[in-house]
Amino acid sequence: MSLIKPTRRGLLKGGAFAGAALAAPTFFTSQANAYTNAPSGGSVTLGFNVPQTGPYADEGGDELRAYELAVEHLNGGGDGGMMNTFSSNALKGNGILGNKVEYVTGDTQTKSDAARASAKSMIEKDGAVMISGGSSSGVAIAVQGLCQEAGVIFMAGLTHSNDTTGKDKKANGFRHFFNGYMSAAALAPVLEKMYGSDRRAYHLTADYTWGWTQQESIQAATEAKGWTTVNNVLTPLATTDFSSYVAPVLNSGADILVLNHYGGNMINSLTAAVQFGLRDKMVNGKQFEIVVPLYSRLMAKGAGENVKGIFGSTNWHWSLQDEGSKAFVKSFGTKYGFPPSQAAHTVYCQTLLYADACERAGTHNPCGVGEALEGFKFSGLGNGDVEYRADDHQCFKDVLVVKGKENPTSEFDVLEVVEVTPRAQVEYAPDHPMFAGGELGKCNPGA
Amino acid sequence: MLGLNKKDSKFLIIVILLTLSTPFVMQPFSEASALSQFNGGYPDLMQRVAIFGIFAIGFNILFGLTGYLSFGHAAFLGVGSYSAVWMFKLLSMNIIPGIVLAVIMSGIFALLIGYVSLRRSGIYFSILTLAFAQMSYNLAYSVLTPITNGETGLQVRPSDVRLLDGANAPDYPNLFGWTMSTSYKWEVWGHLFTFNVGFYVCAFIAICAFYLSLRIFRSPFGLMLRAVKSNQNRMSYTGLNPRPYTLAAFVISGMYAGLAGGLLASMDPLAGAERMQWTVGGEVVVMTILGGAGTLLGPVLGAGAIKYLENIFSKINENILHGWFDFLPEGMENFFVWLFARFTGDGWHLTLGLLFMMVVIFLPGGLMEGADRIRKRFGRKSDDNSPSNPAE
Amino acid sequence: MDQIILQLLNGLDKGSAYALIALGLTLIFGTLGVVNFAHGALFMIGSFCAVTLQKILKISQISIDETKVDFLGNALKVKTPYVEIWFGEATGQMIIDWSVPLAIIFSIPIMLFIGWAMERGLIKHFYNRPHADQILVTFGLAIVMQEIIKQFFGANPIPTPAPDFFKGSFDFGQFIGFEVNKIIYPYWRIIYFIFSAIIISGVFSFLRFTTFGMVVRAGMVDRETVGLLGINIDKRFTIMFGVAASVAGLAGVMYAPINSPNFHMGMDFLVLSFVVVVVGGMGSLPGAVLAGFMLGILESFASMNEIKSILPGIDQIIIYLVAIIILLTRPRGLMGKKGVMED
Amino acid sequence: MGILEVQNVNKSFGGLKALQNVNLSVEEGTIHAIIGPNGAGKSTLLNCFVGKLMPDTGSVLFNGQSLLGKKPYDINQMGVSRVFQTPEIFGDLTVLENVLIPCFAKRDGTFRMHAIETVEDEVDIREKAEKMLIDVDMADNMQMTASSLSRGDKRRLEMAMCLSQDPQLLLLDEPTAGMARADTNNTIGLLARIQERRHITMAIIEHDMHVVFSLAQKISVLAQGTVIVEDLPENIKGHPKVKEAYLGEAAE
Repeated sequence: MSLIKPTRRGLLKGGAFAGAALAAPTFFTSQANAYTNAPSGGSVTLGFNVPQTGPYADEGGDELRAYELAVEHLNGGGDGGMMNTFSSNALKGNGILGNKVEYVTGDTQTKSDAARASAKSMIEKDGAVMISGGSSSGVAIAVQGLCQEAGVIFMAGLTHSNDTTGKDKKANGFRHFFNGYMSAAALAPVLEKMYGSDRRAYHLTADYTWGWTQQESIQAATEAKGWTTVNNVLTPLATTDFSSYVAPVLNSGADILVLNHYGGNMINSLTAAVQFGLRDKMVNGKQFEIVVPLYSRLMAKGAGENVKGIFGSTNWHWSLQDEGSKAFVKSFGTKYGFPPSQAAHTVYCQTLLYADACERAGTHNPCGVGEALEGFKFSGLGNGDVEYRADDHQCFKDVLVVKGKENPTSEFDVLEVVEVTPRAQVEYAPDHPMFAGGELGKCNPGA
Repeated sequence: MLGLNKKDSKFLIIVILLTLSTPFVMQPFSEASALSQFNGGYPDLMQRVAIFGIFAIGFNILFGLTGYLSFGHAAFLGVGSYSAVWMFKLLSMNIIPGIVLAVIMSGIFALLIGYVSLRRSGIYFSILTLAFAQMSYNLAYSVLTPITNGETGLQVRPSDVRLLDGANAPDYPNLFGWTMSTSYKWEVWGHLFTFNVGFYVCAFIAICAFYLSLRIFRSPFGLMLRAVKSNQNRMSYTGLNPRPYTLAAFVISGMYAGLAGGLLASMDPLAGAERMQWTVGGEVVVMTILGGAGTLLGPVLGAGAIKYLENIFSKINENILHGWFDFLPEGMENFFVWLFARFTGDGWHLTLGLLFMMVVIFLPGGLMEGADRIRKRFGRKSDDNSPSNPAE
Repeated sequence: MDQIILQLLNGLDKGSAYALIALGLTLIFGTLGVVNFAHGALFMIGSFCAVTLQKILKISQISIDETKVDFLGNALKVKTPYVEIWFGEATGQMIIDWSVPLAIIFSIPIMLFIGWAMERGLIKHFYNRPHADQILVTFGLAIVMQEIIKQFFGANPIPTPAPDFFKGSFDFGQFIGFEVNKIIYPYWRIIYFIFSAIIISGVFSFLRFTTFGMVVRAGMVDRETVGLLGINIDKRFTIMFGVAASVAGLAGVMYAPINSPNFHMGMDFLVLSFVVVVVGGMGSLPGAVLAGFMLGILESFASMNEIKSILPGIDQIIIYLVAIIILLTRPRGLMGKKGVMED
Repeated sequence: MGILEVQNVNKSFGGLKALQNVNLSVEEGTIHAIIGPNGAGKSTLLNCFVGKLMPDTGSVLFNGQSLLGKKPYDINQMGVSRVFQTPEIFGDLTVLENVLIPCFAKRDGTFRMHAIETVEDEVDIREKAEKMLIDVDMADNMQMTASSLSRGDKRRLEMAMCLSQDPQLLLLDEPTAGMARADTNNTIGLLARIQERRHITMAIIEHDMHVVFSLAQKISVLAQGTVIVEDLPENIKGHPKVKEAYLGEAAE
């Protein structure tokens, strides 16, 4: 196992530190540098801010593993993973811009407050020049706002809300993960194909921003295919027993149930829906079906057999057979003994993309890095041909439509890929009404 | 000094000196040493310690003096934060209007909630406050999103109105142009000390808050509050109406919470609904009891301890542990890394839980009792001749 | 009409979980006078008894299947549970399938032991301490318990399905004369309700009809006098703590198929169960049960679309709103006694 | 007309009639004892004076003003203080603070925010409290925590607290209950001294005949919720009705 030494403020490690220490005490302000936390002394510090406590701790743990792997690869360790398949050849395995990559970790607790505190400590104490991670949109948007103010780059982790690159987009923030609109755009044609165009859908939606944007997207996309929406019921985030929301569905005249839930909510609502035997019923002369628009394999596992045959979308899945995915699964699986999740994949890509952008820009300056990322087209990272759109810093790539596997061969074999929806089909205009209202602003180097 | 007797004046001066020297106190280790991981002298943590110190000082006025255990003070923290951010959005990025409104709004909320909740006592009161706080949290997270921006939290945007700010006003919270995030760093002998404007604003307000609480503790009003805790029946039959006293204490502590909320938003202009969750209200209970309920300085120590643990322990990952135990043979290194990893990083909650249990079991009076015991042990020689206190 | 009956069933079902937890909490409070914030954690540990048993039953022999490959392209390791090897495939699968009901037997001694250990090791020292100290120490204990579970089982929920036999749902509407599919209700949830009714009546009859129970009840009213009669009430109270822990544990075991267990499910129930207990009146067993069912039913009704369309977000706050209204109109909850926990 | 006039007071709990047409008049400046066997309704009656219980019918007048429906603290502010059967003091506070509180209450009324002034600066109040404690021979214990006092000292402290308010009427609920003979005599001495110096009107509920006949200037005998006799002490001793009430109790 390759070890990276504990992180110090890079600032103090080099010769500048020795000089300052010997000389008389000097005052200087943070404005002395060209940008916040400019690395010096041969190392650069990245901050990985993931949930380590609370309900999303396992996803956070998987993200952390992927970050460790990415750092190892960047520093030239291991088998190089997706660095070998990445279309850009700027990365050489000698760190970033010759600086050895070090990292610090923190706990977001899946609370925007705690996440910001943790990110701040990385920026202020540890001198992190980039923050990445997160497992919910609320946290991602909060930390993105902070990074904009502090003048560091934010490479979002798992965040699916339209708002992250919609009305809350920021010049210093970049999202590789897909979003609610893309989920809907990819899912709707498959659903139409499978279940027909004359369907009546009942939505159960988590009562917070992510749930609303997701529901809005799905409703629009399915109605465009001829479906009608019978009802949309908002469920409190704290709900653990969804029986009272699921029970009325059967008599509402709907023949499809859409669960706009994530994580624990998704597991519990899906379990309740299956328990009520909804999928065994015939309504309007059709088989009753359930749809879970955003799947996470780690979470789907918690629902056990209930996911079988249920459609949803995902950003990436380990069973993909392109070279990039295969290389990533191999190096992750060899190191940890199990395949990576989509959260692990997206943060690994984000770390590589950041490093690559630094190399191409020749600086860690957020403005330079941002410029290098904007409009950057690449492939070989497991999602086909991808582009970081300059207008909103959203990555556009193929989206996977998946369904719960009927006959899993192992405990990781929960989902099967039904269709890889091509990028063109999920793209939208930057001023699409679901994403309107925000402005990117100007990049902030902090100094 | 300032209407305090000699002993209290000395106490206040010590507290002021301690607060002002926080950048040194919390940064004891050299940057190059392996222990620098335990340095906490960076702006955000120092600000948080001061702010949660204010929160706990205020909570102590209610809980420490009257014995009424409120689980709902998080609601006032949240109200304070939302009010402050709305002021930043509507009026000015100067923190003064934000903080003033935060204190006023939380005072109004505390008056309403307190008026209803204080009709009951004991655990019935606790559950009433808890219910109010959870209702506020649930609504702020969902239905009230137009006001609170729900899950994401209320943020300032470049497009905000900000009536009072001119074209050249800073875009970040400031005090008459002095931005809260401005820091001055001082490197000396391998140490790095950070002097942050925001921290000193918090520290100044915290000292004022502490001074006010000191005055309340020493005042007839404080005496009446202690009487409420001791024997409400006797109080009634002594011609005193306990209800307005407790309500006043509730409102004062609610305003302290609002002040803390306003300051949180001033240091970092975002107000999240999580601030209203009962766990945050529980956190301040823990801080107060951990430090020593009813003591003046205890709650501040408790706040410091919890925030330090939260921010420092959660950042110690296995990688860092491997660095520490590098000198050991492979097998032992892995064992120690495994062992320590249970309590740090994603295991920091376990450390927190064990800490509560230890303190409550062995130090019922909180950290202040621990400090007292240590002082007694080391101070025995000099105190041997002095007559012992009959009350003990 | 059918919707109302449906929500009534939901309410009874939710209520039975609330009532069971509140019952255990009240037993502890009524006998020992201790506010146990770790009670939710006991419920959680009950659920994890089911998970553990399932894991034990699934301990497998690993054989290599050369014809298939795993995700890394190596030969697939096939796991065959030992129970399937020992008892034959069909019987073995059936045993695994029935792991949740089996866990009931498995969990009782474990929960009794945990309850006994908790009382003797920790709670005993807190009888004369302020309630705030009791709350804090048991809250600390709850965090420690859930973190330990997290270290062993991870943070994600673990599916623990009910036996196949109970899958599907019962057409209750047809049974009472409605159209087909109007009111259907899952078998397992019906069983949960019946199970909790049995436990609740079991606890009540234990307290009412056995000598042991009568002594305990007398001790709840006046501990000193019972002590003066030469009866070792402390020992009985310790046993009652174990019983209360078992009630919470059983509630947890049976709840595992309804919601996949995770390490923080205890905290989710903690606040709620305290609200239930306080609404019922501290120290009143019938009050706890009554309040549990009442809040369960009200919560279900509040989530009806018809009601949500008039009062949006009412389902977010209904429990707390009801608690506030009840506490303001009935100072000591529904059936509380005077002077209990008022200082 | 007496300082305390009780007219036709009735109080029942469920079916039980605790008080029936009670009439009582306490003369200003006297010590008035209310005696009676257990369960005669003495404590119920006392609770009707201080606002803890509301009589079903009848009136309780203090200086001509009705006490009914008033809160205990308002009644106290009118000049009625009460000493409890088991001393009710502020156990967590020091002895001096225990006496300071009634002094503040006397000066400032039921509620007043003195959040910024310090107790130390309230020289007048402190002097008054200290003087009061010297009066009851507790000057040495001023800085002790009240809960650590002996039972007799607690009782004396409670009396000091009540007296520091200069009440017009002092209600005492079995002031010597559970006391040893020596302590009882001390208490009798204390009460007699107070009466002599301050001429405070007192109403005493008492079991101990020794106390009653040492102190009382007038005695009301309560039995089964009614006042059967109200007379001077010397007339009570041999009164047939009193004998009957007490013997009747013994015979049951």
